[in-house]
Order: sequence, then structure tokens, then C-alpha cells
Amino acid sequence: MTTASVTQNFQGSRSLPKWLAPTLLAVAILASFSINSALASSNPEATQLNLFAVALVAVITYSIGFYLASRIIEGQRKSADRLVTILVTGAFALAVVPLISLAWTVVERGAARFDIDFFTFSMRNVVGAGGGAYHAIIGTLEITGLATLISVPIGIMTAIYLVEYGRGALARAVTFFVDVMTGIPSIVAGLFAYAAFVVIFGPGVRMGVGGAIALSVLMIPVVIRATEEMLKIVPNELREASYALGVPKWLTVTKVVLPTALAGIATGVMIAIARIIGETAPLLIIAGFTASTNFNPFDERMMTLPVFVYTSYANQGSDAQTYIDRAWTGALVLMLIVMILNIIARLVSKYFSPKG
Amino acid sequence: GAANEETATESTLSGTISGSGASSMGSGQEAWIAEFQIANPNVTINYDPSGSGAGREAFTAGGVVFAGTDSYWKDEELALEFAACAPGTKPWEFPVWISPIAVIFNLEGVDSLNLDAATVAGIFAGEITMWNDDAITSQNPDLDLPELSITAVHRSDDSGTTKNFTNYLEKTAEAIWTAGTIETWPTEYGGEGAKGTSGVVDAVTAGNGTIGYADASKAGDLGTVAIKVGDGYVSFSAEAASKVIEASSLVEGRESYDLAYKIARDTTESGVYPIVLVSYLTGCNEYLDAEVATLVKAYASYIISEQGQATAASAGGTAPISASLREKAQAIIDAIK
Amino acid sequence: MSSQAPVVKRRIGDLVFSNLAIGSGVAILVILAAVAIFLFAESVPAFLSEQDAAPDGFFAYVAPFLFGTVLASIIALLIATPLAIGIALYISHFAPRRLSQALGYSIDLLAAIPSVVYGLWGMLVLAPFLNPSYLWLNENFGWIPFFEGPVSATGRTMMTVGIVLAIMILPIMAALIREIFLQTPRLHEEAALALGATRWEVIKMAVLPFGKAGIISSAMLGLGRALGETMAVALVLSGSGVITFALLTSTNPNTIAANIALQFPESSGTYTSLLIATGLVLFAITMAINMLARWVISRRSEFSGAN
Amino acid sequence: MSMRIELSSLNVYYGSFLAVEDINMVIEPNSITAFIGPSGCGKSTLIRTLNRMHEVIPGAYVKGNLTMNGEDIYSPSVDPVKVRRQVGMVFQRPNPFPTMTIKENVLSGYRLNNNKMSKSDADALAEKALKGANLWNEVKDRLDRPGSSLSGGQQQRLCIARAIAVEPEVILMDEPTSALDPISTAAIEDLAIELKEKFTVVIVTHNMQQASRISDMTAFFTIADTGLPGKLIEYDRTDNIFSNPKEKQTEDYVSGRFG
Amino acid sequence: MSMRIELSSLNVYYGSFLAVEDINMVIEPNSITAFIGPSGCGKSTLIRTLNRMHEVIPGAYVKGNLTMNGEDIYSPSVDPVKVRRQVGMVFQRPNPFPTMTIKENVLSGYRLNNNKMSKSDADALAEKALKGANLWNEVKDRLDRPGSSLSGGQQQRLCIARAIAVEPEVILMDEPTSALDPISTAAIEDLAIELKEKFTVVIVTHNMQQASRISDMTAFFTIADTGLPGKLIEYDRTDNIFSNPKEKQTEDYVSGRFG
Ligand SMILES: Nc1ncnc2c1ncn2[C@@H]1O[C@H](COP(=O)(O)OP(=O)(O)OP(=O)(O)O)[C@@H](O)[C@H]1O
Ligand SMILES: Nc1ncnc2c1ncn2[C@@H]1O[C@H](COP(=O)(O)OP(=O)(O)OP(=O)(O)O)[C@@H](O)[C@H]1O
Ligand SMILES: [Mg+2]
Ligand SMILES: [Mg+2]
Repeated sequence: MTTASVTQNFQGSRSLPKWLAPTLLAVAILASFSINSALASSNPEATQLNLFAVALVAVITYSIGFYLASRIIEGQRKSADRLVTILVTGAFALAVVPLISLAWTVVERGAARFDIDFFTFSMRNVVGAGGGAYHAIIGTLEITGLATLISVPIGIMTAIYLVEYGRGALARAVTFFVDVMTGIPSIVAGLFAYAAFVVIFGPGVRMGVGGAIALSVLMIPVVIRATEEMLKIVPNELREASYALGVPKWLTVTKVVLPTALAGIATGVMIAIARIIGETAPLLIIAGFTASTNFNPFDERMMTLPVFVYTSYANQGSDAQTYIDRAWTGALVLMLIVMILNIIARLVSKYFSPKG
Repeated sequence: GAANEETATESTLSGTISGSGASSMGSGQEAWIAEFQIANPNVTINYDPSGSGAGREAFTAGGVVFAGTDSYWKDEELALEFAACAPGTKPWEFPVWISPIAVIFNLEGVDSLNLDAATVAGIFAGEITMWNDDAITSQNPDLDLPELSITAVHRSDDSGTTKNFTNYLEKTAEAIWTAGTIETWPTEYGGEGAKGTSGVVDAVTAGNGTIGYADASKAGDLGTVAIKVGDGYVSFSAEAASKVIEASSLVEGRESYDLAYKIARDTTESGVYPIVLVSYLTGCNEYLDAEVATLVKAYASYIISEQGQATAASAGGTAPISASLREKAQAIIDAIK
Repeated sequence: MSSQAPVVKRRIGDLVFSNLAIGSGVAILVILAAVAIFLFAESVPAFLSEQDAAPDGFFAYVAPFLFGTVLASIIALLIATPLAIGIALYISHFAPRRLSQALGYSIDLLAAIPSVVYGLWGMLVLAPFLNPSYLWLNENFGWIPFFEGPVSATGRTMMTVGIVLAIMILPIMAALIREIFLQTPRLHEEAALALGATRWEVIKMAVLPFGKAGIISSAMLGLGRALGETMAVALVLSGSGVITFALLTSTNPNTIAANIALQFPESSGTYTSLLIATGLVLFAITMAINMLARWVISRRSEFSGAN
Repeated sequence: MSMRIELSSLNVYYGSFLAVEDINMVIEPNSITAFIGPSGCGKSTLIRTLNRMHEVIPGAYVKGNLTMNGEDIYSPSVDPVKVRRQVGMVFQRPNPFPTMTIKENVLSGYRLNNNKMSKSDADALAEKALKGANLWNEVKDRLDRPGSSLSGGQQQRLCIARAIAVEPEVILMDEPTSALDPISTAAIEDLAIELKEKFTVVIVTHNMQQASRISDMTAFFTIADTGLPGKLIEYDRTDNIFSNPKEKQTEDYVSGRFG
Repeated sequence: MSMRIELSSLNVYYGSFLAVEDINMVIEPNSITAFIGPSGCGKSTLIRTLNRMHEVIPGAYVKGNLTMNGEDIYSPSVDPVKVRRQVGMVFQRPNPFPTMTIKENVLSGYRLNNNKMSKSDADALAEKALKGANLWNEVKDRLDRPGSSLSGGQQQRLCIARAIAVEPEVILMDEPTSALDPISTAAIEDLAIELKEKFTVVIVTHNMQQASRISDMTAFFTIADTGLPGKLIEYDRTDNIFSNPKEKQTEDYVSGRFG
């Protein structure tokens, strides 16, 4: 084969020069600045240069410029690809900014009261500065724990029903209403739990376990959905292997299917806990408010962290800043609890996940 | 238990009672409960600042044994049965928390304004919309007010603060403020809604050209309005607020244990600040449970004691109730069974 | 000897276990029925009696809140859906592998931030930050009804609420969509690649069509959360009972859930019933939207990637 | 400890779809019987009727007669779980339980049924089954490693060990080597030949060389067109099928002219 | 419109794992070349290097030389997207796009470069490609039905239609019939023979009968043990490979003594 007969079938078209991206960015920022300054000076009502507008116009100019350059040099298909890359990366960046700001706000403002007292003191007999969220942390752990105890068995059994047994109208109804249940507003769940407890214990009742029930209404559908997905991806081969060994169905489900899906289920339960641990409205209604520690969820009011955060903010005393600081630290602790639970779930996943 | 929850005691009182109601006196209850519990470590008192209406409702239903309320019992409410009280008996009530409501604003370079009732009503009713409106400048000749639109911030949640504030507007500027005494802000008046006292304060702080009304203790560094009473302008203060009770009369046709006041909003006496919030404590004259009665008696006595009122004053910037009112209240408390 | 649909001898274990499973499924229906019955029973007085809060009747009372609920949720969805797809695509198809796992994990964590915190952040950080851009929008695009003045002085507007809700539902939507994208059959991605498709074309031909049903259902999940969000809206929104499309002013329709939270503490008697009746409306809407979503998904199931 | 299986007028259905039609054959104990035929002709379907795994699929059922040592395994009084304990099965893709160790996998037939056994019994049984599957030497030092850490061929032998640990009388294998490399394939073939000393072995294979190497009897199935049922064309001694088939279709297939 | 492919000293890696070692071969235009060999020997891996699909797998890369009509397709200036356009591929499992109609499936590759085409052009092209894939008569009345509504064999021919619609110069097929019934298999085999008139065809198959029926050249690969690289043992005219192989390993394999 001689080189003379070499055809050029596969060469890519010219690609964009390396210097293009930074240059274009600089030009876009400059252009945006001048356009906005011009706009600002022509408009008497615009008092200052709007950074939002500058950034917006700069990003749009940059994207369009880059797209056009690519389109001219590299052709339509490649430029579409590049445009999408810019858009997708941009969407990611845009979405991450507020989320980082949020996390940063909580950490920054929560640092003020992030001290030993916050974890060892309740608010009993505390006026103004000092005090802590011990009672609220206990309450949140107990109520969330109870809600988990209620929701996980029901949720997992329902998911098992849907994946392993469910057919026909009942299964379809359950699937549909689980979807509906995901949409129950949290305040409605709180009102419901309250009404149910009034029927049993009389009016004005406040109990930690009521909060757990309200949260369960919110948590169960999340557990079901997550577990269902996990059970579905357990390969049928494993079920068949177990049946072929003469293992009845219920043992197959409990001893083969569930352990195989355990890692995923743990993560799903974790997501469900995260979904409810920060709920405020239902707990305000049914678990109530107290400054003291209460270990018994079946008697009297029980404080929880979200309620702590909310009431600290909403009912500030005359020394407002100490209340606000406590609120943010409460939020920070809530986030940390979720994070620790997440790490635990990851460890569980790691430990139980199918090895190989 | 928490590190702060263990103390030795000489007090013989023990048990738990719960109350709920007005969030306005939340910080006062917090301070009272703290001091009372320090003196009586085996007692736990809960106060759920869930709102006056919720508090009265919970008390009626028997869910709590005492309540705090920003407005006194309505006649039709008194006609109901009270589940925590002995059958047929009615609740007592008396004021324990008198708090000035400040009209706060955020306007660069201005920290005090003089306004009369009609102007305040005009602003909150959405009729006066600019800071350099004649109605405002004429009362504040020394100030250079900008051409800036006014954002009037009100409570978006139902509240006693709104009720007392609009009651003042109704009584003093009926021609402009036609909505009457309300809890829910009328849509047609516009303005900006914010949740809770802290929401209003934060909204006023965050904006420029904003004005709102809030519990005076939360006014912070914001500018406040001096209200025209008689011929002079009065800034809010505890003393100016407490005077208004003296100028007011009891609601007619109530039992002797029901000290409900009709506040004299339209007073012209100088040095009286008429925009106040009066919150009542209420409970049973005869409890079903004697232990509860003992605790309520002790706690209520503490609240109206000189020390209790001083505690409230420092916690919430309120005006202490007068000695004569304390005497009347103590008599009611002593009669609780 | 023949046996059609053979009679299976059931074992005790099997019997107990399957009944437990069925029982749980039935329990779900019972709980939901209980919630519905409770809402309905508690709200009956609101329909029967006259009252101050709703002089023009129940529907006149609930209409603005319904409008506000739907408006806020739609804004949230319009913002969140493309962003969630963008994040999911970035993690599943653009980011380097190692990075994408870390990113996925941090996004999952953000799904757990409590709504009060979103509310406080929205009110204290986001609203003041956004307000200048509202002024800018109003100055330059004020002729569009959505951007009509007068612009709020604090930024606590419907637009801000929409954005806060969008940020709230973003992590969970992004996580779901990401999982769906990651499950795109390799077969179809490779089919597109082998035809000489660029990365974007692969996404267009194989990933998005496969994920469409999943995107819709995760959008519905996000919508469900946005519709029912209480605390964040109550804290952020300057709301009342108006109906308006202007998104940047201080006068906004409240949402049903926020209205309940705001009014419930001071309510009593029939007013409480009225509020619970609005809760029933919210519940009904959630259900209707779920039905709609199922219908949309099933309509083109013939062409769906699931087979 | 080995069974004679007799199929007569057996029809196998998926819902209303007749997948395999009118099968009559006798499978002798202590032999290897191979099922061959083109894809879709119903080999897998038929082999799964032999341990009542077929009915695990929703809507699937069987008509006709299937006896083992004279007992009708589809009679209503028969517990399918018991049938499966006596008829072990090995699948096309090795499927050890991923959450279990090698040893737990071997013992899973007992353990999953909640049968308690002493540690020494368990050890002895695991060793016996692994030796029976020619895997003992390769794994004896790592019995506590996950089953999925083995190579494909080892995993497949692990599945065989798991199946023989419960001491069945019949072993069914559905294309047990088609996912394996040649060395593992050879190991499994040798094993199959050893197994027939104790069990009745039925094997489905696509590989005619494999069928001719290891089986005593061969059944050739085919299908006229998609949607039509699969049929048994010829069932005979393996050497007859490959060197001297009676049917034209069989000849075409084994000589590679078709399929 | 057909290409000559030359592989020299080609090594194919998955990360650090060398899957296929030192391949040297020339594939002539307008011929069918079959890759045969036991499972895991690297047939799929090698065929995927011919259209740079290999590198789609994270960490996978190629060393050595691979030219088509003399042009190095792995040179840095080459756009892999262009390579794949000219080297079409058909996979083991039929994979029509499930969200597209039959017609959209056929046109999907073509549309990438020619967004706007008139309806009549599109119709003409779809008809031509479907006729080329011997599918036209079966689907001409239901071009707007989803591609997944077809039978497996029809779906596979739809994939071939989709591949030839972009007018490539080489067509690669990785076990295109192993999931199909015999009738569909025969249809695809006939089609392959027609296709070589216009294209260079490379086909991977497990089925030696198939290789001997349709291919002009056959390459036999094998692998010494799992974990070791696959190697090209013998590459020759098909009749030589099957009747007169030079290597002992090839003979063992094609005569069924092994694999
Ligand atoms: N779960 C099922 N539901 C409905 N039909 C099925 C099912 N499994 C298989 N079939 C059909 O039954 C027939 C026989 O399939 P079977 O899998 O038994 O063939 P096979 O001979 O094992 O093929 P292969 O060699 O590809 O494994 C086929 O037409 C197939 O489509
Ligand atoms: N994605 C991958 N990553 C790592 N190794 C791989 C990957 N795909 C295949 N391999 C390995 O490369 C080797 C060759 O595999 P390949 O799939 O090419 O074999 P094959 O000859 O096509 O086999 P079969 O006949 O089973 O299709 C095997 O050892 C396999 O395990
Ligand atoms: Mg099969
Ligand atoms: Mg392969």
C-alpha cells in the first residue's frame, strides 16, 4: 500500500484554537460592562450598576460567541455539542451556587453558638443568652427514631408486596396512592395526626409519638418508592436460584432478596429520614413546644430541632441576637445529624452490599 | 437530663402544668417560667406560644389549664363549657402584659418621625404612598424626606398585635381606616405581609422606605414614630403605655373575676401612648384537679407579683401593671379552687 | 392427569408473610383514606355555615390561595426542571467519573436541609440579593405583565418564593433524574454512537427519550413538594388574598399551605374548618396532578424505553 | 439415588401461548441427556418443567403428565418446594448469592430453609459438595471470601456444588457453559460425566460438540416459525443422533446446514 | 465504496488489562470476514476497535496501527464521529431506538448530518435502506409503528437498515443472529451475502456452520486462560480453515474437540 492512494476520509474539521475561550470570556465581560453602563446612564431610575445584569449579559454573550465561533469553524453538529456542554455545565454551576450559599449561610451563622453548652443544656430556666438544644436534639432523635420504626416495616413490606406479590387492581391502587401520598402537604399530615389523637386522648393533646405518626405519613411513601426500586433491580436469577434449591418464597424474599437489596434500602431509608427530620409544621401542631427535656414520647410535649429553630427565630426575646444565633446553630446541628446518618447509611451499604 | 436541669430545692411544689396562647407574651412566659422553676425545681411549666385563638380554644377544650390571650374572652366564648374547669364555672382573666406597639420604619438618615393617627392610617391603608407626601412633611418640617415610595409592612399571620394596632386606627381615624378592628389584613389595602414580629422587623430592616408595626421591644435600631396624642407627640415607652390602662375602663357586664379592659385609644391626655397590646392571663376559678389549682395559683401569683412584673419588663420591655390592678388580680387568684 | 393453574399447597410461612405484605399495602390505602376522611369531615362546617373570613363563600376564599399555590409551583417547576436535567446530565454524562460520584453525594445531602432553613435563607439572604435584579427587570421589561411594578422593597415576592421552592426541589429531582439517566441502556447509547452521533446527539437520541417518563414523574414529585411546602413559603412570601400575575411586587397571592400555617394558630370554630377545607383542596389537586402525570406517561408507553 | 423421568403428552404454556407441544420421552437414571435445537425451540422451557420452576413465571402452566420414579410431580398434593429439593438446577449464567461467602453459598440450600446444623457437619458437607464439584482444591483456603470473587467457571462449579449439597436425585443444567471460557467448559464437562454416577443429569446445550462429547442420549427439538410451539423431533442415543439420524431435520441441523 | 482494512501489531487494552495481543491482518474490500473463537477470546473487543467504539468504554484504549484505505483511523487529527459514520455496526441484541417509529429508526443516522430533508427524499431513502435490509415488504404498511413492535429478526434487520442508510463503507456485525430464531437467522445470512457487493463486511459468530456458510475469510482467535490476552491463531480463506487448517488449535476447535 502506497501513501499516494491515502484518502482523507476521517479527518475532523479544524478545531477551535486554545486561546479562544479565555479571550471570548474577557470580551464578553467587557462588552457586558459597557452595555450595562450605557443602559444605566441612559436610565435615570437605575441608581447603580447591576451586577446581576452584568453577569447575565456576560454569560449570554460568551455562550453565543462561543457557539458562533464553533459553528463557523467546526460546523453545525460540533457546535451544537459544544453549546449543550456549555448549557449543561452552566446549569450545574448555576444550581450549585445557591446550594453552596445556603450551606455556607448555615455554617457561618450557626458557628456562633456551636459550643458544648448547646449540646448539654436545654432551654429550661434560660432567659436571654446561654442555654442549648439538648432537649430538642433528644426529641428529634426520639421522634424521628419512632417515625422510622413505624415507617420502615410498613414501607418495606408494602414494597415487597408490590414487587413480589402485587398484581391486579389492588397493586395498581397501592402504586397510585403511594404517589398521591408523596404529595400530602406536611401541614395536612400534622393536622391529621392531631385530629386522630384528639379522638383518642381528648382535645389539646400533645405527644411526641403524635409527631412520629405525622412524620410517618410523610415518610412511608418515600421508603416504599426507594425500596421498590431496589427490590426491582435484584436479579431474577437469584430468586430462581433460591427456588431451585427448594426454598419457599417467603424465605427467598427474606433471606436472598432483602439482603441483596439491603444496601440500597439503607440508602433509601436514609433519604426518607432526611426528608422528614427537618419538618416543622406538623410537629408544631402535635408534638408541641417545651423548654425542658422530656424523654417520654408518650406523655406531654416534646421539643424538636426544627421547632426549636423556628420558635427561636419567631419568638425572639429582647436580646434578639442570642435567639437568632440559637436558631442558626439548631439548623446547623440538624444538618450535621443528617450528615452523620448519611455516613452511617454509607457504611451500612458498604458492609452489606454484594461483594465482588 | 440536660446539664441545667438539676438543682436542689426547698419548695414543696411539684408537678407539670401547661398553658398556651398569645405569642406576644412568649418571651415574658419564658422568663416567668424560668424564674418560677428555679424557685420550684420540681415544677415544670410549659407555655406554647401558639397564638391567642389557639390558646383560648385549647383552654376551652381542656387541653391546657391556663392560657394567654391578646384579646379578652368574647361573650359567645364564655357561653361554652370549659373542660378543665368544674362544670358550670367560668374562667377568670386579668391583664398581665402591657406592651407598647412601636411603629417602626427604615429610611436612610431618619430615626424619628412625628405622625398623627390619620397619617398612620393613610399610610397603612395605602392612600399615602410617598415619603415626601404633604401629610408627612407638614408634621416633620425639620426633615428632608426623599421622593421614595412607602412600603407598609403588616403581619401576614393573624395576630393580636394587628388587632390592637387596627383597633387604634379604627378608634382614632375612622374616616380613613374603614376596615375596623381586624386580625387578617384586608387585601385592598396592599402593603407587604410578613410572618410574625420577627418577620416584620426583618422585612422593615431589609427594605428601604419601609414602615411597619411591631412589639416595641423588637424595634432595635430601627427608626420609630412618635404618635400625636392631644397636642403633643408621644414616643413609646413603658410608662406612657401603662398610663393608658389607667385611662381605660372595664368592659361592662362582666363578672367580678373578669377584668377585661376597653382601651381608651382615643385618649387626648398628654404623655399617654395609646398603641398598646394588652395580654390577659386566664384560667379556671375551680379546677377539676386540686393539684393543678395549687400550681396555677402559685404561678399566677408569681406573674403578677412585683418581681414577676419586673422580670417581664426586662424581658419584653413591657409596662408593669399598677399596684391597684395587682391587688384586684391577687384577690381573684386567692379565690381559685 | 393434567393440572391447569396447579393448586399450590401453601406453607404457613408463605401464608403469613404474603398476608403481612398484602396487609401493609392495604394499610397504605387505609391511612390515605383516613387522611381524606379526616379532611373531609373537618371541613364540612366550612361549606355549611356563613362566616366572617369567607363572606363570599368558600370558593371565593380559596381561589386566590389556589392561584398562588399553582403559580409558585409552576415557577418552581419551570426553573427546577431544566436545571435538574442539566445537573443530572452533567453528573451522568459530562463530569469525570470520580468527580461525579462526589457531586452526586453532596447534592443528595442538600436534599436534607430542613425547610425552615430554606425559609430563613430565602428571606434573609436570597431576597435582598435578588431585589436589585427585580428592579432591573422591571426597568427594562416592565411592559411584560409578570414584571409589572411597583417592585417590592424587600424582595419577598412570588418570584423569590418560586426560586426558593425551585432550589428546594432541585436536589431531589436531580438525584432521581440522574439515576434514570445512569440506567439508560448501553445498547441504545452504543447504537447512537455507532451511527456517528456526537455526545449531544447520543443524549438526544437515546438518553432523553429513555428518561422522559422518569423526568415527568420526578417533576411531579418535585411539584408535589412545591405544592405542599409550608414553612419556607410562610417565611419568604409577602402574601395576601389577591390574584395577580405580577411577580415582583409586595402584593402576592398566598399559597394554601402557607395560609393554613399563618392563620391556623389564631383560628377557631368554623374558621378552622375553613382552613382545613383549603387543605382538602390542596389534597385534591395533588391527586389530580398525579393522575395527570400517570396519564401522560402511559399515553406513549408504546414508545417508552421500558421493554 | 437417581430417578427415572417420564414425560407423556406434555404441553407447556405461557398464558395462552403454547411454547412446547406434546412431548413424550423417558429419561433414564444415571445418564446424561442432552437437549439440542435452534434458539427459541423450547429447550429452556421444557427443562424448567422438570422441577416445576416453570410455574414461577406468572401465567405459566403445564398440561399433560410428568412422573419421576412413577410419582406425578404435578399432582395437587405435591409440594413444588419439595420437588425442587430433589431436582437441582444449574443456570446458564453462574448465579452465586452475592451476599454470601463461598461456604455459605454451598450450604445455602440448608441454611435458607432454616435448617440448623453443627459447625462440624456444615464444614464436612461443604467440603463434600465442593469436592463433588471439583472445586475444593481451588477454594479451600478462601471459603470465607464472597462467592462472586471467583472466576466465571469457578462460580459455575460453585453453583453445581450448591445444587448437589442438598443431595438431589436429578440435576438440570441449562446451557451451563455458554458463558464460560474453554478451560472452564472442559472442567464442567468432566464434572457432568462424574455426576451421572450418582444423579440423573439433563443438560441443554447449543454446542453440538459438547452434546456429542458428554451425553448418552440426545433429544433434538425444533420450531417451525416464531409463534409456533417447539416440538421434539428425535430422541435417541447420542451416537445415533449425530452419525445416523432418522429424521431429515435432525440431519440438517447436526451437519450445520441449518441453525 | 468499500474499504481495505489493515491491522498491524494491534494491542487492545481495558485499562491495564491487555485483552487482545498483537494482531496483524488485512481485511479485503467486498468480502465477508468471520471472526470465530471461544468465548472471551476478544472477538467483540477487536471488532469494536474497527470503528473506535472500543474507546467509548472508560479506560479502554488501543496501541498499534489500524488503517482504512491507508488512513490511520487512530491518528489524533481523526474525528471518531466520522469514523463511525463510515463504519456501521450491528450488535448482538437488536437495539432499535424504542421511542422512534420504524421509519425514524431507519433515518436516525442520516438525519444527524442532514437535518432538513424533504419528505419525499426521506421516504425514498427509508424505502431504499429497508429494501437493502430485506425488510421493506414486511413493514411497508406500518412504517409509523414503534420499532420495538417488530419480531427479533425483523428488529435486527431494522438495525441493519439503519446502519446502511448512512451509506457506510464497512459493516461490522457482532453475533448478529445469536439471539434469533433459525428463520430470521437465514434471512440475515442471505442479507450479509448481498451486502458484501457494496460493503466490506466483518462478522463475529459463535456458530461455525454460519461462518463456513457465508464468509470468504475466517480468523480464528483463542485465549490460553482467563486473564491472558486473546490471540489471532490463524487467518485464511474459510474453506482452508474448515477443511485444511494449518494450526492444531484451529483444527481442534473447528472439529469440535474443544470449545
Ligand atoms: N417468560 C416467557 N413468557 C412468554 N413466552 C416465553 C417466556 N420465556 C420464553 N418464552 C417463549 O417460549 C418459547 C421457547 O423459549 P425458550 O427460552 O424455552 O427457548 P430455548 O430453546 O431455550 O432458546 P435459547 O436457545 O435461545 O435459550 C419462545 O418462543 C419464547 O419466546
Ligand atoms: N468493559 C470491559 N472491561 C474490562 N474487560 C472487558 C470488558 N469487556 C470485555 N472484557 C474482557 O476482555 C476479554 C475479551 O472479551 P470479549 O467480550 O471481547 O470476548 P468475546 O470473544 O467477544 O466473547 P463472547 O464470545 O463471549 O462474546 C475478556 O477477558 C473480557 O473479560
Ligand atoms: Mg434457553
Ligand atoms: Mg462478544
